[in-house]
Amino acid sequence: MDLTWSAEEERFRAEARGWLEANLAEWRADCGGEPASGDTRDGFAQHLRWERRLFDGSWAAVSWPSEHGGRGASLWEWLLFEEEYYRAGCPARVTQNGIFLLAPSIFEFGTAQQQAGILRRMAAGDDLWCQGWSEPNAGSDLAAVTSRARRVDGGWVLDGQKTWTTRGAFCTHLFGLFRTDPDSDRHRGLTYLLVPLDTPGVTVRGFGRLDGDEGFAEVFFDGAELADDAVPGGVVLGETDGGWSVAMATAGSERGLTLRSPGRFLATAERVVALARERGDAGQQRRAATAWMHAEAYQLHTLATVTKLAAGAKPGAEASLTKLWWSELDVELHELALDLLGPEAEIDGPWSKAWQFALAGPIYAGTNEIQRNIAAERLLGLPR
Amino acid sequence: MDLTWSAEEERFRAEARGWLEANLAEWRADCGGEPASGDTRDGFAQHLRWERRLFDGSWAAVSWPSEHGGRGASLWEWLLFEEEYYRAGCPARVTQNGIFLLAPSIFEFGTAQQQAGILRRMAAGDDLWCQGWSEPNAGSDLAAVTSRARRVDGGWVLDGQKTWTTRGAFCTHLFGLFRTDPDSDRHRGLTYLLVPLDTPGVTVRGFGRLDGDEGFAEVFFDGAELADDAVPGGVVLGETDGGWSVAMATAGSERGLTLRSPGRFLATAERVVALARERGDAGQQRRAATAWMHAEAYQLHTLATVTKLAAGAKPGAEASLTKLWWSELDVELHELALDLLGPEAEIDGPWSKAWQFALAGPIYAGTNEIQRNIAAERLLGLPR
Amino acid sequence: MRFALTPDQVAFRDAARELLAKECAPSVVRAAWDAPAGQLDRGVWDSLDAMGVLALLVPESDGGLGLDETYLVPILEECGRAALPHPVVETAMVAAPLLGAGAGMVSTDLGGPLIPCAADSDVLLLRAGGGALVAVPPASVSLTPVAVTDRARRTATATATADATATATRTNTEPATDSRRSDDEMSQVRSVTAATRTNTEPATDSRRSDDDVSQVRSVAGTNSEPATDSRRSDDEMSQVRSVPFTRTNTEPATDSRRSDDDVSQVRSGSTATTTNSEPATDSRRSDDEMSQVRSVAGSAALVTDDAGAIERALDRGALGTAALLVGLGQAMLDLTVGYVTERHQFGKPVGSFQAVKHHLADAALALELARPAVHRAAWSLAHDAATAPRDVSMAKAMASDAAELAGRKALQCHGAIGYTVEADLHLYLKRTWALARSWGDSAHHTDRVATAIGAHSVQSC
Amino acid sequence: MRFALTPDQVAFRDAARELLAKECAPSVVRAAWDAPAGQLDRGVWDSLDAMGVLALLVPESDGGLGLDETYLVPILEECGRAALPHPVVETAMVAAPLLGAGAGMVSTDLGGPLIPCAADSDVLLLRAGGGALVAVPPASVSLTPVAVTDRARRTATATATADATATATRTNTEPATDSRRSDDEMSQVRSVTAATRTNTEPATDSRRSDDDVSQVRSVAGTNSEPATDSRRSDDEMSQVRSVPFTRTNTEPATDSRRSDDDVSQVRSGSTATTTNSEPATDSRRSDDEMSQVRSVAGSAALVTDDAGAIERALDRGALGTAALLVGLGQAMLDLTVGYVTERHQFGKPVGSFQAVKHHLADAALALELARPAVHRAAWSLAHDAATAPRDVSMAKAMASDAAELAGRKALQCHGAIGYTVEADLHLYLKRTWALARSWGDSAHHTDRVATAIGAHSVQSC
Repeated sequence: MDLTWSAEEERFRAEARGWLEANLAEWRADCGGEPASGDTRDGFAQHLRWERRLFDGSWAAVSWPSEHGGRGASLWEWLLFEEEYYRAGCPARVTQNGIFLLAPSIFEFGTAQQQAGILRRMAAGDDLWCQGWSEPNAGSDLAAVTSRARRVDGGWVLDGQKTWTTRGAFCTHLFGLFRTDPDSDRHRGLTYLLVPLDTPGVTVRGFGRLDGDEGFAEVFFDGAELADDAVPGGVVLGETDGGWSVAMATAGSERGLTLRSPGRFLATAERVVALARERGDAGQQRRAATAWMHAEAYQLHTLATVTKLAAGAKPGAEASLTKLWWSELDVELHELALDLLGPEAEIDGPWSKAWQFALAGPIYAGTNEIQRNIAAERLLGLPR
Repeated sequence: MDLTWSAEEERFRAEARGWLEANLAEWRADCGGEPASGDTRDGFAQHLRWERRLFDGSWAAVSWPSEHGGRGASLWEWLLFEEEYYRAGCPARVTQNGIFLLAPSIFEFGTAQQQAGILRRMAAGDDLWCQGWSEPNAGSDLAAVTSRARRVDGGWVLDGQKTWTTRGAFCTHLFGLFRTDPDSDRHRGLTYLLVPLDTPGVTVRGFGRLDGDEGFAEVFFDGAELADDAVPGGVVLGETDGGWSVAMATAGSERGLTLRSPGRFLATAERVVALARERGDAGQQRRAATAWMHAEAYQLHTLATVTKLAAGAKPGAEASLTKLWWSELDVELHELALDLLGPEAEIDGPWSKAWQFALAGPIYAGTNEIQRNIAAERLLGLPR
Repeated sequence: MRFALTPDQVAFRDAARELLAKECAPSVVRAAWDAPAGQLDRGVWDSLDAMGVLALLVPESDGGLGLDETYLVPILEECGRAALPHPVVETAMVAAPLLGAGAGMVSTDLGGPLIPCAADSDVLLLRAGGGALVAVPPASVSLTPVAVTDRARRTATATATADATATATRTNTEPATDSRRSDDEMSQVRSVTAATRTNTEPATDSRRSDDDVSQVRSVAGTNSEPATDSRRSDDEMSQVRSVPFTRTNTEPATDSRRSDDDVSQVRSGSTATTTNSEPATDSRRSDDEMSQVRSVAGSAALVTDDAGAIERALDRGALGTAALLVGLGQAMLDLTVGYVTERHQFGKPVGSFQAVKHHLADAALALELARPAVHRAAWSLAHDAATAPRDVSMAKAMASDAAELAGRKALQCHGAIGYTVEADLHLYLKRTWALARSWGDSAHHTDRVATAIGAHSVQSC
Repeated sequence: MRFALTPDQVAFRDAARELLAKECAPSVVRAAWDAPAGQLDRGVWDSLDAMGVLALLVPESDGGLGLDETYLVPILEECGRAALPHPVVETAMVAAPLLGAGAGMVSTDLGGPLIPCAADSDVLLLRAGGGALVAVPPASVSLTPVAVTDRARRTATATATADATATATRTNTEPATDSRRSDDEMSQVRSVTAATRTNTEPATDSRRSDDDVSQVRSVAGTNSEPATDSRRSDDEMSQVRSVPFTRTNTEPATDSRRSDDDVSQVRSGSTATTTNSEPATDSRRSDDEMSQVRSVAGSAALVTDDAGAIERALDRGALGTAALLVGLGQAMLDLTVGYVTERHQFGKPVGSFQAVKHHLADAALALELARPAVHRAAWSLAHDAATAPRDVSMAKAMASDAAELAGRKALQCHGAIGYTVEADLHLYLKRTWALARSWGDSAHHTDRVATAIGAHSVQSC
């Protein structure tokens, strides 16, 4: 057991901190005031400029190999980077669904051509990827997907509808599951497709999330003709009719380590503690310490997980526990912040906005009800 | 809306208060020190003397007609009596399972002969009734009862086992469900029988509850021959093979108004508030106020319920909500008390004992998981 | 003892429910979100006025219904259930007993610094400060476009002129010998209100006559103490809005618990008066007192500097808000029950999953037990019970908790569909968040109960 | 950075687990409930001693293993999992670093006024009071039959003679010039311990030699301050036991939060020293200091009056208890998983109901996140990190909460079967309740974290 960072890791941290502070200040100045939410059309454009800065500094995807735009950082360095990123107050990543959800699957299932053609453009923000899992009748029950892709010469014809597609209205590409075997049901006969949103027959309609931002989209496919080479290396990720296992790998990323690093919550916890010091009563200060401990425990748990991964272990069903913890921690932190603000909480400021975002945590990436089922069945071995 | 008590009700309250204070003091003096728990053999005997005092003063079952040993009190007066009973610090009723669980069914389903022969002796503590619902494999799932009664000339032959029978080792009679139609399953073919525990072939074994008191018993039936006239008016309550509906009426009482009157929790809340004032921090004092409000809300909710019952309404599935509320309130109150006592809480004193008893609340009378199902299905109309 | 609504109270409540179901569908609430200032559809508001709801607490002799809180509170529950986008608590529960009938639409900062009101232009503003309540008539009130989470709530502020006048009026050290202003001044206030109302008043208003309108009253200063105005300046407000992470409490409490002082500070500086808890000996003002309150001033005028009256106004606002919250919670529960019954996943209704059942049973339980607390507090206020402040605080604490719980459960059971502005849920949810923390939040009222029941040791009070 | 047990640590823990599984089955825990004083079966205790667990923190040169808390804490988790009915935290975690190897079985009132220990007769007692720690040797310790919820815990008290001697020794105003007692005195203390142990020492003890036994140490007063003994008298204790409803806090805190002063009062009067938080500059005492501590007294003697050493002893006790709690929670979860898989109701395993799954997922989640906090605190103590006190408090708060939650869920999922003394669950449950509130409860440690991370405003500290 060694809970100290090496000199090299500390150097990495210092480099990240310096770069982030300087560039964040420059970007903010560049925006001419408080940047808008990345989930609005104007804000998205501002945030893309931030993403470009990250890419230019090789910070867009630190753990990727340098040929794809990363810097080959270890998982430890990635954690440090994330910690510094949120400590500095950097904005939520508008490219996250590509970088944190799709990319791990591309690394695992993609061909060399796909990797070369997709990853670097993703890191650079040239291609902007949104997730096409959910459908009006396939939310928690992802295997109920009915959007379909019919094989034709040289490509696929897509029909159906995806929805709750985060930032879909601002993105250029979609990754998602389509039923390619018309006689299949549930999780068989699905294919993981990569779809440029400018494919003829694809229509995107943005709509308001809980906080009013146009953060969601519906994507309609009306006989959309998707050519096999619409994406470098081909539009099928993994095997035709074998999309479920690819999707499950992505869903694992979503719940696990990469989507919500501890740094994000440590930074929020520090801010809540400061707010409690400034205006809380003793009960609220105690709640702040509890929330801080929960964030710190998430950090410690992650350090233990990374130790295992670094030793070659595979992430497993523990990811369900992780998802439960960070999503409920996020609600806890922001609920306390709102209680501290009292009647001023309803001003639609950063805390209020973040509270509304936090409320999505127990819903997306598999509802917490589903996660508790998974934890009970796969970790504790309770009967289905 | 009128939230005041009439002069007559106030007179009733004053009479009850005076009688209870005087007699409680006498009984305690009579016990020569702190009475033992009513769930121990010695304590039970002491508590029977208290029960006898109540009966002699016509306070054993205030709402019953006077011919059965009550005083024909209204539901309002019953509430006032309960409030005064617990405010004075009177002990939990060792006769409660007869008076509050069996008696309502006797009033509803019993013949005049049964009523005359059973109720007064019950109120007087001459017959001591315990409940025989649960079996080793029929807990929450009461319809899984397998104890059986075979019809023979002039009576029944009983076989099987009941368990978790509260104070069974000290009682004289048992009421319970037995399968009388051997071809039936689930809730059909069951009969509600009244069984003297000295019937040959019946064996009772007391065992320790969580708090160590011999508060539970197993009751074994090995070809026990129960004569039809073993109980005045006959041993079958309601129809043969029709015991389920009788039992459900009793279960309704158990969850509802009569088992746990608000007075009990108001008194505990006052004691917790005093404890918080004496040794709590601000956070604990806030928790005390919350718990007090929850007790007070239960009182208010009960006043509304009694208003409806007094106007002729029947108690319904709302009883599930009531049971959830008081059982979780009781845990809340005692958990706070233990937190206030801190490291001294583990001394096996009144608070610690009451805490352990409170923990049974979410389990007995239908687990709170079952109650939540009932509330969701019958009150909210959610699909089964 | 009879703890149930009377047939009259039920009839009145049901009439209000029916009216709201017809005239305040979710589409009406949505429209209020987008209405420019002064162009709010006030059909349902005027209907409620016509029904007498807004002046329900005003004596019949003054043009009201002469009823009490046990009638009004169940109606407010219905207003909550409909997410009514108008300041009905501020107007009917808080202002009417102070100002009488016909004051029009009223907003107030008693419930918090935000002074929320609807997007209408003729809003009379009740402001607290320096131990007094002042009224700013509509002509001197402006709406500022502060973004709030629930956009059916807006922020009204007094114009600089009104503030200046208010201060000037209140620094006049001579007590007013005549409590009524001249007819000239009266008609000035009245005309502003009337002019605005002409635009929006629907023909269906069968009750309001010109006579009623002429009863619109504004109020004058009868108090000679100089105002030590502790209200937050606009500058301070904008600072709060832009940097909530870093705002410091400029007057730290000596005790780290939120003390009564602290909270009354939040309530815009009525420090001296809120903690003064002289028991009210009469729940209705005498005619003498009424006429004193109705005296008229220029553009901002003293309503009262009676600590007991301000305390009662705060209690009425808190209780009215508690009633709204119970209604909002019930609406969210009902919406969700409907949704999970329709919505299928994994081949069966979502509502058949035990986890969903238990979530909603919890919400039902909390609401079922909060409602009697709200009704009891209405009775206590109406009968001026000694326990009224405690009972109001219990009602607000329990209603806040129950509605917040119902909201959380409702959103979770809706899943992604609830997490959009296209579903109606958010209209109720955002109102709930705002109201749960207005007029004192759950912690504040719980501490008030703790004091009332003696849970606080002498040292910690 | 590497946050995992080393292979050595794992091997040691697994060996302890195996030993405990063999020698500390639930039947052994049950037997401890009924064992008369002095007749406790100490087979597993002696085996742990033989394995070196009890002297794990003692330097090798002093007959210990010379290892640190990162080795001991995972073993204590296993002791919790087995509900070991012996004072292993008091002995191995608290006393060993102060007294060295071979002190025998130790109990202490540092964790609360109850001085819980096993039902054995040769218990050395560490007591806190007046800013000092004193040791009462077994001959002067008596067991009193105070009923506690977990009857594997007993209450040891010093005999009146010992108390008198302690006071006498400590009121001696001359500093001791020689820190060692005479051989005579030494052998007196030793013989008492040895005589008792002869009865119970199993033949399997392959390690302890007579030499080891001769190292049993008692301690002498080197401090000249008169003791202002603030310990609760026996009279006070019996008052507490008989009338818990009415006990008043005789020294009300000026701040209503449980202050540090308050808690150190609960910890038997080490008021002056607990709040004195001089940072420890060295986590191991120097040999000089050690020999000073080991000096011998008559029947009660000063161990240390160094505030930092007492603070570290409190931290070790709290962390050791946190480790026990995580193990207890895990044991209850495991028991329950087994039970709900076997038990059928409504034609299927109880564990297939979603409500039961979610209860147990919650318990698993809390334990899964508390465990790293406990391991980290072990590392912080072992490395004398500046954050060690904060880390220990975080560990104790989270472990207390997690174990209590696991207990509640376990009991609920067991249903009536768990609500009997015939099922094993209660053995773990009652230990959990006791330990969660010993060595500072969750609220106390949370407040300590709040102070450390700056959540308290200056005014409220």
